[in-house]
Amino acid sequence: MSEAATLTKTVELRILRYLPASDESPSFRSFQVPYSDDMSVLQALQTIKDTLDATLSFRWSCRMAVCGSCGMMINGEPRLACNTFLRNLPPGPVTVEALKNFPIERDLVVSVGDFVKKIESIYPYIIPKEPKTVAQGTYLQTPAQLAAYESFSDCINCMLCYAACPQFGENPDFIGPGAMALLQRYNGDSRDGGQQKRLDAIAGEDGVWSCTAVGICSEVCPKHVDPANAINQNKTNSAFDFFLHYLRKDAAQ
Amino acid sequence: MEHFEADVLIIGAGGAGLRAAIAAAEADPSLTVALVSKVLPMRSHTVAAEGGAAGVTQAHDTLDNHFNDTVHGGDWLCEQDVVEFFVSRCTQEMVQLEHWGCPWSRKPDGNINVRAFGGMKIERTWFAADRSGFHILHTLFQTSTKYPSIKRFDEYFCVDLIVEDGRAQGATLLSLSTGEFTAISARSVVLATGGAGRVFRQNTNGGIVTGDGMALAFRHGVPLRDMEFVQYHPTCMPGTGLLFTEACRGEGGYLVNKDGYRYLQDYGLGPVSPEPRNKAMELGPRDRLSQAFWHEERKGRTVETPAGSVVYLDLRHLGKAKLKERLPLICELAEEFMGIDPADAPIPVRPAVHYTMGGIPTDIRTATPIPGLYAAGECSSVGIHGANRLGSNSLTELFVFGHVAGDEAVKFAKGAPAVNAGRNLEQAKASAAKALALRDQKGAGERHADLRKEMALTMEKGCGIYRIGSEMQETCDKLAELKRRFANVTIEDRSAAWNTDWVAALELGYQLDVAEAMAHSALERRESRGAHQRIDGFEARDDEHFLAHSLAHYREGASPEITYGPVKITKSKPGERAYGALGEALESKKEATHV
Amino acid sequence: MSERRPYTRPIDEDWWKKPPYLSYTARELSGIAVTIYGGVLFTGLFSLWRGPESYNAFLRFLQSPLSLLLNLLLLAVVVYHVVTWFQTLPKTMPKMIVDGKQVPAAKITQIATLAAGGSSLLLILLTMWVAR
Amino acid sequence: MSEAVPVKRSISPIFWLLFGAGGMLSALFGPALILITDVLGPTGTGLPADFESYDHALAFARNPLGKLVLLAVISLFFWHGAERIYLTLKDMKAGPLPVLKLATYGVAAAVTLVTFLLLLAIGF
Ligand SMILES: Cc1cc2nc3c(=O)[nH]c(=O)nc-3n(C[C@H](O)[C@H](O)[C@H](O)COP(=O)(O)OP(=O)(O)OC[C@H]3O[C@@H](n4cnc5c(N)ncnc54)[C@H](O)[C@@H]3O)c2cc1C
Ligand code: SF4
Ligand code: F3S
Ligand code: FES
Repeated sequence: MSEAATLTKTVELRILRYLPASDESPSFRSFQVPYSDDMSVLQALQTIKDTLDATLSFRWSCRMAVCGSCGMMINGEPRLACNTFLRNLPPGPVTVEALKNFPIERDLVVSVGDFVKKIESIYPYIIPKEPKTVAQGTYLQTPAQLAAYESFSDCINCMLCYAACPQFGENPDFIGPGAMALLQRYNGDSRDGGQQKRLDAIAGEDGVWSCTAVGICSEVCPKHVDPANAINQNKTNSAFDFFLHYLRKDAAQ
Repeated sequence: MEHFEADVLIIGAGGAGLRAAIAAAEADPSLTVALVSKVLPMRSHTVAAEGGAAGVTQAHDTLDNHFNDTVHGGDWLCEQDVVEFFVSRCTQEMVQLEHWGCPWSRKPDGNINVRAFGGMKIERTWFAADRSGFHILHTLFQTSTKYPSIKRFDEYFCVDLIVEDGRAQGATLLSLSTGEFTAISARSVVLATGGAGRVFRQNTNGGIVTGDGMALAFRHGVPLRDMEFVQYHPTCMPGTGLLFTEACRGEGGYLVNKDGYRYLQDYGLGPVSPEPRNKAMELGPRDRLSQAFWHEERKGRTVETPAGSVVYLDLRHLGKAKLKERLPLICELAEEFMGIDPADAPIPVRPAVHYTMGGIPTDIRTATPIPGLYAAGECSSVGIHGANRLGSNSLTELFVFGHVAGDEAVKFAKGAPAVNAGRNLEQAKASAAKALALRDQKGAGERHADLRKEMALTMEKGCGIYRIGSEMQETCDKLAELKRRFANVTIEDRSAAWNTDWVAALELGYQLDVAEAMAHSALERRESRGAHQRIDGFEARDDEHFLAHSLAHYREGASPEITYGPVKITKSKPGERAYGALGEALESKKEATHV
Repeated sequence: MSERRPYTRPIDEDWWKKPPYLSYTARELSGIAVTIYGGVLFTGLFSLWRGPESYNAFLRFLQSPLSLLLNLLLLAVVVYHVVTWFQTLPKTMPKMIVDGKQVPAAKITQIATLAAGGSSLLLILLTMWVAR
Repeated sequence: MSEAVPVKRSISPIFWLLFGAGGMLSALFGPALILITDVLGPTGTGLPADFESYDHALAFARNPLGKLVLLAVISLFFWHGAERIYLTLKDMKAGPLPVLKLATYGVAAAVTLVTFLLLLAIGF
């Protein structure tokens, strides 16, 4: 059975293209793609690449909304291409652009280096409260203690929240919602004792204090991580810490 | 060309590569570890694993049980000394991951919870809801940022290994963002590049699972072992092939045909019971379940859909609350991708390619035949999966053998003489030139996308759940034709930055090599064992001739040559591989004779 | 030389007046109403300090239909402030876990809004009772 | 990772806490306060006709508790608004940041100070 033959309808994709070798700046190009009901935007892009224009570049891998590669603006909203289905979009052309607020490397591929550095800056690993050797076995952690941070550990690093956050748009140095979700993932873990270190890392103007609680980050998050909670909760923590840190022994420095 | 000198080079930053990198960094913090990945590490395909990882933890379970389940499951094609070592190391690796923060699901008292998995006698699968691989990968990646000696090369694509003076000394990388090449010299190299499932059409694998590392080693003369053993997972989404984890069945899901009948009872997996029973019915091993589907399809008891015939995975009786707690990702997948709420309706499923049992052969210390070259994870064949992998053994494999690989690579690096930087750079330049030549070749207008489709189709046809000699031969011929046509490929995109057209073509080159190794190994194995099932007169297992590992040897410009190597049998003599009531009867008989 | 040349798009200067950000801007601007009320009290205090004449003029203004109208408008905006304030509340506090499960944000908002309505009502009743 | 250089602490917490206190106070009692002082009081609805008379008001402002209430409500409501208006003006790019700060936090600080002085001047 030839799949293409059974597809009579087509859908128009308007894609923001940018080829650094030849283009001064990005511009839109339209493609007519054979349409089927169960098709995701990612599949439409793959169809374009395989049959219409092999030079179109975009990131993807898992196809199941878990690897976090395929974030892009679809009809102006940050979405994962692999779990955005054409049948759920309003009729008419579908606009696809690179994730907002990030520099475009090419077509739908954006720069991710800064984001990775932000993740690395918040000590994203357990700093044990009570160190244990492997021979001593696992830590105990009740389901309630797990629930305290579990949702923050669901972040797939897709950066959609960054594309939605206007304050990140204004200030690219802002640590941003996703990294703060990761911070809270560790700060809320009963096994961890590194809270103070992480709080110190985000006390600056580019840390939590660039967030104005817009809250859209949580609305666009495909994994219901609620990064807005992570960052605003830590605004409270950081605010109290602002006064408490004078009382600490090491306040001198 | 940039030239970076490291002590240990690790290619691949999935579960195996990250575990190896951490082990290397811990073994000797003064050594520089270069960690290369063609995607950001947390995008690696380990992220997609759902069900969990095996490690004996319950008091009434034993290492022997895990050993036996693994060896039976692998239809006695396992290296038994390696399996023994493996099962003894699983639990400590799970504990280590717990210490690093992996959010394993817990019992009310705060202890680790385990779930049942196919082919396992006793529950021993550690899980983090149904996002186990995701949590493991992110835990490992985040933990790896703690070690200053790990220098990452994210979004660098490996185009070739550097083998000099008879030992591995580095690799040639293409930076995806710039299109420029970098040479890395190192005193030891670990391959951890994952599987090759994308050579098949319907598969559960991510786009990056293209067998690169296997092909790289293959082309440097390392034979690929047991490549005919490709695992079909019985419960996948028709069309996309996306996976519904075995944990669905571990939690008590049913498989029913179009009449709502639990058909597995007709295939030696009974008796039927409403509650899940280990090693019976839905908790039989994957090869058996996929084979049963095939028979149902032949009998006309499946349902036809545009994406092929399907049976149903029925989870309704588990109830909404349990589904949301234990299988949230599955609910999300079914709802978002198929518009089905598993609490209300059964999910249509069919088998799809899932896992490559074979790969780069290594010894128990993960060493490959090339000195200084190690391999771990799905790209390797260390010998624990045999002819059929048991679900949840492969995640644990990543840590047990990733850890060993890291340690061994450090040991080798410390004992090895200095690298030959000059010669390495020359090799890298030659490899780069070759890759560039592909990008810029005039070709004859052949599109690699078309070749890829044809490859996936012919692999599905010839090397599917059941295999026939003539069809396998057709597949071999087709692959040879595709390789010829590959020389005529014209790449549309000639630019440097983020040229994914070019990279996809390079990957296709790897895939064709790996596919050939699979098809030829399959054709030559004239018996049925584990995931390799023939219906052309070789329906039975033939221990006399084929209790042996196949080895596919690369031949430039020709199809691979297949030879065989011995299988290490220590304490489990090949016996009948039975599940369900029959399996239990066999086992009690065995226990009785032991007394 | 590298061909890599990342393109940084100009930021949209007017994002704050477009959906979906408009509701955020509106929420923030409702803070003006709170300040205006602070201003009313401040004016009252100031006139009180200046003496009876000045204060009575202030009181007469408060009694005027115009003031009543303006104050009802103010009230409406402050009620909007109350509602949005408690919509944001679940974002600023630690996740509430009851029986091992997370309490949904909507639930927290609902309870807090009810509590705020109750406290306002209580204050009015209390004032009436004391001033009786 | 090498130890990061300690980040320079932002002084935003001071303004943010004042903003939060004002926000919470106004959320809990704002509607009631408006109704009492600006609607029910002046019109004598449900309250005595002389509820807000000069004498009553003066007595309230001379009562220490009354002083505290007035200071808290007036200043915190200004600080609440100051933070929000400042950030919104910043979003709107309405002018140089120092000017915006003066127009918002500056005003709130001034009002706080004057209120304090007025409450002293009114006597006890
Ligand atoms: C959907 C799904 C579910 C699964 N569920 C389970 C389960 O429940 N339990 C279980 O035990 N197993 C499961 N498995 C199997 C298991 O997840 C995989 O075998 C395992 O994750 C493979 O890990 P890896 O580290 O070997 O490779 P991967 O995680 O695939 O990583 C490969 C790495 O190599 C890099 N790489 C590859 N080629 C190149 C190149 N040319 N240049 C540079 N870098 C390169 C990639 O970027 C990546 O970082 C599942 C598999 C799938 C597909
Ligand atoms: S918080 Fe959500 S939107 Fe942001 S990176 Fe994580 S998963 Fe993506
Ligand atoms: S959208 Fe941005 S401003 Fe804060 S609440 Fe989310 S990070
Ligand atoms: S392809 Fe992995 S998230 Fe979309």
